[in-house]
Amino acid sequence: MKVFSIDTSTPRVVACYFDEEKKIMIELDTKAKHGIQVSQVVEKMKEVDFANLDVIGIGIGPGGLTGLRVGISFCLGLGIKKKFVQISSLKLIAMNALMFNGYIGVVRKAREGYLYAGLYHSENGKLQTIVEPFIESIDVVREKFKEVVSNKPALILGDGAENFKDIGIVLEEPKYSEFNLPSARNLYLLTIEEINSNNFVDALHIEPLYLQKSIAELNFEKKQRQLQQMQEK
Amino acid sequence: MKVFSIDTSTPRVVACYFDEEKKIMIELDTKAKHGIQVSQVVEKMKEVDFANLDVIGIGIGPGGLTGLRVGISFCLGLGIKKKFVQISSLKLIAMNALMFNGYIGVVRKAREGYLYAGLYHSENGKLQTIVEPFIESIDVVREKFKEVVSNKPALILGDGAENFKDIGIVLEEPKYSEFNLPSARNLYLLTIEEINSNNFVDALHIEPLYLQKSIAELNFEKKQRQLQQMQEK
Amino acid sequence: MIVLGIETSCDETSVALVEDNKVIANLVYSQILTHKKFGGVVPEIAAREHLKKLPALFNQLLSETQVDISQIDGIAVTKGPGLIGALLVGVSFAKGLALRYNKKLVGVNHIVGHVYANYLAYSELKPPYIVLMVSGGHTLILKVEREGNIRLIGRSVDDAVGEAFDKIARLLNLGYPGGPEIDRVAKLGNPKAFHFPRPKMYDADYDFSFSGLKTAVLYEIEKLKKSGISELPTNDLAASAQEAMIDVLLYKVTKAAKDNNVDKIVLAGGVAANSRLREKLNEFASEIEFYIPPLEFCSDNAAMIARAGMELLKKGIDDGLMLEPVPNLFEMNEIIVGS
Amino acid sequence: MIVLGIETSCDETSVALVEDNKVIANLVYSQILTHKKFGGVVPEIAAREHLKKLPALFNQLLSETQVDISQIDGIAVTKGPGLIGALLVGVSFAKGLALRYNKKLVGVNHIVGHVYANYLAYSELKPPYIVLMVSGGHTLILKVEREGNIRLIGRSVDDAVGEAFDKIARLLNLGYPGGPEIDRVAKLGNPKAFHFPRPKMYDADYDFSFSGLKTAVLYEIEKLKKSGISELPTNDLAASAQEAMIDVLLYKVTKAAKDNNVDKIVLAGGVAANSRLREKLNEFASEIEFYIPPLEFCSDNAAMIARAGMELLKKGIDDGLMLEPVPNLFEMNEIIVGS
Amino acid sequence: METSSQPRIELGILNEEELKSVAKRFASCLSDGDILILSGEIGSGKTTFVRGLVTGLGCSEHIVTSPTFTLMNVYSCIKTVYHIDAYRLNNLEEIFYVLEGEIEEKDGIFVIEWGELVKEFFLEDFITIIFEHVDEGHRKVSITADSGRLELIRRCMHIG
Amino acid sequence: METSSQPRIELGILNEEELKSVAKRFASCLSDGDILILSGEIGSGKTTFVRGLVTGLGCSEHIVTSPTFTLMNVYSCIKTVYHIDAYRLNNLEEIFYVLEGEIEEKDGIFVIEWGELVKEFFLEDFITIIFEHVDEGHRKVSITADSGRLELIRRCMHIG
Ligand SMILES: Nc1ncnc2c1ncn2[C@@H]1O[C@H](COP(=O)(O)OP(=O)(O)OP(=O)(O)O)[C@@H](O)[C@H]1O
Ligand SMILES: Nc1ncnc2c1ncn2[C@@H]1O[C@H](COP(=O)(O)OP(=O)(O)OP(=O)(O)O)[C@@H](O)[C@H]1O
Ligand SMILES: Nc1ncnc2c1ncn2[C@@H]1O[C@H](COP(=O)(O)OP(=O)(O)O)[C@@H](O)[C@H]1O
Ligand SMILES: Nc1ncnc2c1ncn2[C@@H]1O[C@H](COP(=O)(O)OP(=O)(O)O)[C@@H](O)[C@H]1O
Ligand SMILES: [Mg+2]
Ligand SMILES: [Mg+2]
Ligand SMILES: [Zn+2]
Ligand SMILES: [Zn+2]
Repeated sequence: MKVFSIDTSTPRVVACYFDEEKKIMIELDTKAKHGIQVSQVVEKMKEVDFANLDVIGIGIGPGGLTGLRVGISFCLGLGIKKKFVQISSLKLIAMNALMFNGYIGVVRKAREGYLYAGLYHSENGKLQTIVEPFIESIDVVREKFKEVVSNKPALILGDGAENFKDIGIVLEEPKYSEFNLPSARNLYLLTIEEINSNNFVDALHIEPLYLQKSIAELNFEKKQRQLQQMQEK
Repeated sequence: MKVFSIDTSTPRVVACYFDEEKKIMIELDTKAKHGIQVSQVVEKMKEVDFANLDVIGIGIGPGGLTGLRVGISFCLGLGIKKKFVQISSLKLIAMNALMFNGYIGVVRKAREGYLYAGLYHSENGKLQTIVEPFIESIDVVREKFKEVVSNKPALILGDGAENFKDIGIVLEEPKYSEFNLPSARNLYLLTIEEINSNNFVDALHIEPLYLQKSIAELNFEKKQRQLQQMQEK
Repeated sequence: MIVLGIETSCDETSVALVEDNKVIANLVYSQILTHKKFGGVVPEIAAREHLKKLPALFNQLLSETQVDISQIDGIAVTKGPGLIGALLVGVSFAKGLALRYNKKLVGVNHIVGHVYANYLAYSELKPPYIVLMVSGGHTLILKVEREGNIRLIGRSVDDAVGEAFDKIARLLNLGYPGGPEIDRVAKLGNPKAFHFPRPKMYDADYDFSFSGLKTAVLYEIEKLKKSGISELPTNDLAASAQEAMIDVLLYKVTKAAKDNNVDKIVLAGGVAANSRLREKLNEFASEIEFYIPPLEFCSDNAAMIARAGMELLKKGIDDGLMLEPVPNLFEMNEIIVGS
Repeated sequence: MIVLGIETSCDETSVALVEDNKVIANLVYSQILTHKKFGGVVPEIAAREHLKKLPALFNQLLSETQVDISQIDGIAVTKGPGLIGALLVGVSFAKGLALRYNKKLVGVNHIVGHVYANYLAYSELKPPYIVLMVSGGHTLILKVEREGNIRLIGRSVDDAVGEAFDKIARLLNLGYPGGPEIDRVAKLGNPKAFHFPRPKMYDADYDFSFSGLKTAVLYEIEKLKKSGISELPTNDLAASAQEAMIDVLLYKVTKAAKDNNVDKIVLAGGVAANSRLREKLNEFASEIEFYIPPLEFCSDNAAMIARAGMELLKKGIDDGLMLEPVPNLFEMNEIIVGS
Repeated sequence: METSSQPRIELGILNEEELKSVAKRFASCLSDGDILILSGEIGSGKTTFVRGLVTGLGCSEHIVTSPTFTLMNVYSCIKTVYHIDAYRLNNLEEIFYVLEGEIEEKDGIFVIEWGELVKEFFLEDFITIIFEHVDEGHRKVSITADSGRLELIRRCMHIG
Repeated sequence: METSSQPRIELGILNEEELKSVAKRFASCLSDGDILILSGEIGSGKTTFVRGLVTGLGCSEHIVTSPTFTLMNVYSCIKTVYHIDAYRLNNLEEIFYVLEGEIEEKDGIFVIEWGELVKEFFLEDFITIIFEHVDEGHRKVSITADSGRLELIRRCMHIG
């Protein structure tokens, strides 16, 4: 089985390829645009037979919208009529702490004041999703986390972690900002997992985990509701 | 600062490059010979200015002797008159469990019946070496580990882990064999660490961590000793 | 030569297969209804819609045409100008396809696409001719000197004419999009009621400026309000402002034709639908032949991108995977050699 | 043309700088003492020693010669035949250097290196000539037809002659390496005491076979033991076995020279030191000129590798980073065009 | 205008040329990462101000066109200028989508017409330029920012 | 000989041609990962056996030469044959160094002359071929292995 998988939800593009013969894992953080980094990753995989992939894995977010769309539309073109598996980009980051026994909170900056957040629990290498990815203000995220974690062991990852020192361990050394980013190996592991669980989707059902309707849409709905209320009175 | 780092102690060649602008991390497991995999890694780093590296990091083992020598002699050629940092290839594997709070034992198969082993302790992302890498028979390794670990939390990594279920957690799912192999990201982290600690060495003082004189040498010494004893009588 | 075209620069998702001058299929999904409720194209929503529709549209193209991708000679995709998020969806999808099917990939300038659209409508059309492109984003005069040589000879130095229509409509409290609204009410008004400036009209170059017009309208409105009238003469204001714009457009484009000894002018873009503009073309009908391609090829579509890309492919160009969209593809004085 | 040479195929670590036929510097570190105590070359120890010595030797080369690497035209490294672990050290080091200094890299066949060593000793030597290479690993007849064209015309189909010396020495309970030991005791024995087979001697080709000889010696020993003698006639056995080998070698190599109308034979390899062999050369001295290069260029060294690599570099060859060592570089009937 | 109570620099009532030349001088007071919000009605001179600004950064004023259609023009002058028109944007979320990638880098100057619509988006301190119609040929222009920054601008522009 | 008490297949006393043809037949009973240890004195026919073996795998017997110098010859026949001579190796550690990489892969047949010197190295079950001198023209050849494997070989070679 020939499998290619990529996540473009952060400035670091991570990708892996594997078949019975070989594994190639690449992480790129060149400050180039996502489109260029994706192409660079592909260039670095010249041993791969892209014409005959069997499965394509995609990090569907949440995360940077442009990056996500670049990665996903690239994969959609690459995988016309192939099978896809979808990878949660937050779970991907949680995997960085797979060996931690306890709760793993992942918090990534969204628009000002808001965080993408997800809560996981790991025990002896088994990672479970406790709270599916959501977007909320820092305070609401804190309350949600607190409720579940209570005072049990917890570790917080992601570029928004500094706000959660009261809830769990936060890695403060600058070099450990690495753990706030996805890794190619963990992408490989999650891709394997999705394949083993037969969680295949087809191209037409893939959608980035935006987690929020565009606010324009929300505003429109709000206005409609106000109008209705006024008419009802 | 332009830094290139590579570990060839296992069938998987992992390498990273970083400077102020970019980070590139590559892991290759193509079943090709180490020499080819090293060259493939370099080919995948065409954005790197190899003529002007400032520091070169090398995984010095313990591990596969041929692979190690390929990586090290390549780096020696690449780094004539440059600064080097040496990375322990077992610590590199221990880093896979950085987020585990407790002891981390790393055991890799050496010649039949023997293991390369090292014992580490991690707490909140701080990894400490408890027992430096050594080579011993499985039973001796077990005793050494038991002594230190007692009944405190422990995790065992490496392709020899299955023998140590009585001492710590062993990841048994096949996919988690990934954690028995080095990763490019952790190579990056250890390289940074060595640089920050100013642990530079020059080319003439780099040596693989063979951990064992070639057995031929040991046999010779044994014979010499026997001869001496006979003469003394 | 068979080319696959992909267009996602603004609010139409489109894929097409074109063989030489023949359109095998041209599928367009317009997002206009999605955006209408917001009062304008919302870039983020445009990008989301493209991503949602593109794979299905592409599948539909394959099944409707029964063309096997192995038969195509290359892939052409709009690289700009346009909304960056929207462009990225098309370009990234095209890259994936190119990698999978090992096909050549060329990035096409959207404007050059509009020019090549003409060949799909009028296969008999031959250079030299002048193109007046008047839309929400662009106000351009292009000179097509000979096959494959397109030169930008004039443009708006500030607001596009469509943008001016929209902004003036806003000042007059008319709806969005402003062009059709102004067109509608102007019919009821007197185009000579107010005299608005015709900026740059008599300048030697072929450039336009529509930024000043909106100010002039604004001040006229303020003056009227101060004068204490009960109701704004909206129809007259709209008619007069529209007249100013159309005067400049027609004067300049016909001047460009005459100066260049060209007797054919192609109109393109949404503003070309303006009824007053079409009416006034008749004044020049004796000297100049006007082409107004049918809306199908005049509004954004992938067939025109495929057709334009074909020229690049014929030249052996292959942008490969390093192709990136360029949202503001124009720079002043740039010569676009589209092929 | 200046070429850097690197040789690590067996138990000598060597680096050299060669300019045309001139050796600028040729540094050799022999591991012989390290291995002697083990009774043979231990591959793992050889590899360790290469890795330990190579960087220092290289630094010494640079400081002794004051040649700046930017001046060199390329890097030549032994790619085989040899011990894989040992070869890998040199090749990998060379790759690193090539990448760092952006230099061309060529892999050199060790045997071809030995041939080119002749030019460093005898710059007047001109093809055509025949080479007899007789060492622990190789028993070969090479025909150098013209500059840069080397053809393998004969070889041992089984054991190398040096190997036969060693194995027979073992049967006779002589020390290691066996060649010098047999040479020594053979002087005290009668080469006609036993008649051992001369396999393939009169075959049409130029190949050798030394595998049968060891068996013949073995059976002779068993026969003698069974016959109940008190002490083995070691000297006679050694002298007779040696005579058999030398007869075949000389008969075949002179035949090769005559058949090819060549009157020059170059001897190379450790067995060329054999005193009986040198003695018997005189029988042919009237018709054939023998060259036995000085030990410095006859034993393994990097200068010969640089010199041979120079020919490849002149042809514009660059193996680049995909160069890999090939421990058994020979295949039967292979034509080695060394340059 | 919400900023009216803030401290401000009054640049006075300016004709078009004066406005452009003030913008040109002002350009030298900016550094990478600065965010300028241009606030004022249709035709009040925002784009005109940008024209002046880029000349202060070594570009020709002609490179500036309305970014209403493409939402963001990028001018590679001595410093990179991101010229954004928030007119068609509905709210701060939209500007987030437009700016997301770029503003993270902080390696340019961000100039946002109709930026008052989306001010809440920025955690960063920003500088607001306010344009008011006076008559057809004149605009009243003033600058607000936090008082420290305002003082720096005052000195840099040699005002009072 | 340590293996004498083990079950064995006696292939009989063979001349050179018979020995090669038995080896050729035997080749078809092998699969990837198999390890053959050739045990016998100098000149007892180990290399000759390998010559026969490779012909059974579609190669010419001429590709086989003594691997004493390079320690390992690799023949790319229908299956890859790793031909190792442990004669110059001192012990099992040395063979570990020679085989390390290759044996991990298990994608070939390993034939080791003088392999009895290094038997302890292998965890894997291996097949031992024992060569004994009879006279100049004949060798006694037998096979030992664990009894299951031996039975399979017996059947494969159609022996009693
Ligand atoms: N009848 C009309 N008279 C004047 N302007 C009109 C008329 N109908 C539409 N427009 C204007 O045309 C513009 C839309 O044209 P079009 O659909 O070609 O633009 P676009 O898709 O934004 O541009 P582009 O082709 O450059 O991507 C709007 O500004 C609209 O107000
Ligand atoms: N006087 C001698 N007579 C016969 N054989 C000799 C003599 N001296 C050395 N030898 C043999 O020569 C061989 C060593 O030669 P040499 O050093 O050229 O071999 P090598 O380095 O193993 O081979 P290569 O050059 O092929 O790498 C040994 O087999 C040794 O027994
Ligand atoms: N003093 C002035 N400053 C700026 N613009 C002026 C001035 N006087 C007249 N104008 C005109 O007003 C218009 C301002 O338009 P523009 O800068 O595009 O405004 P905005 O970007 O704020 O909508 C231009 O046509 C310009 O020539
Ligand atoms: N029946 C036989 N089987 C194998 N070899 C034989 C036989 N009879 C004679 N010989 C000879 O004995 C020698 C065996 O050598 P070889 O196969 O190299 O032995 P080894 O590899 O065991 O040292 C060869 O010269 C071969 O021709
Ligand atoms: Mg403006
Ligand atoms: Mg043999
Ligand atoms: Zn268009
Ligand atoms: Zn040699």
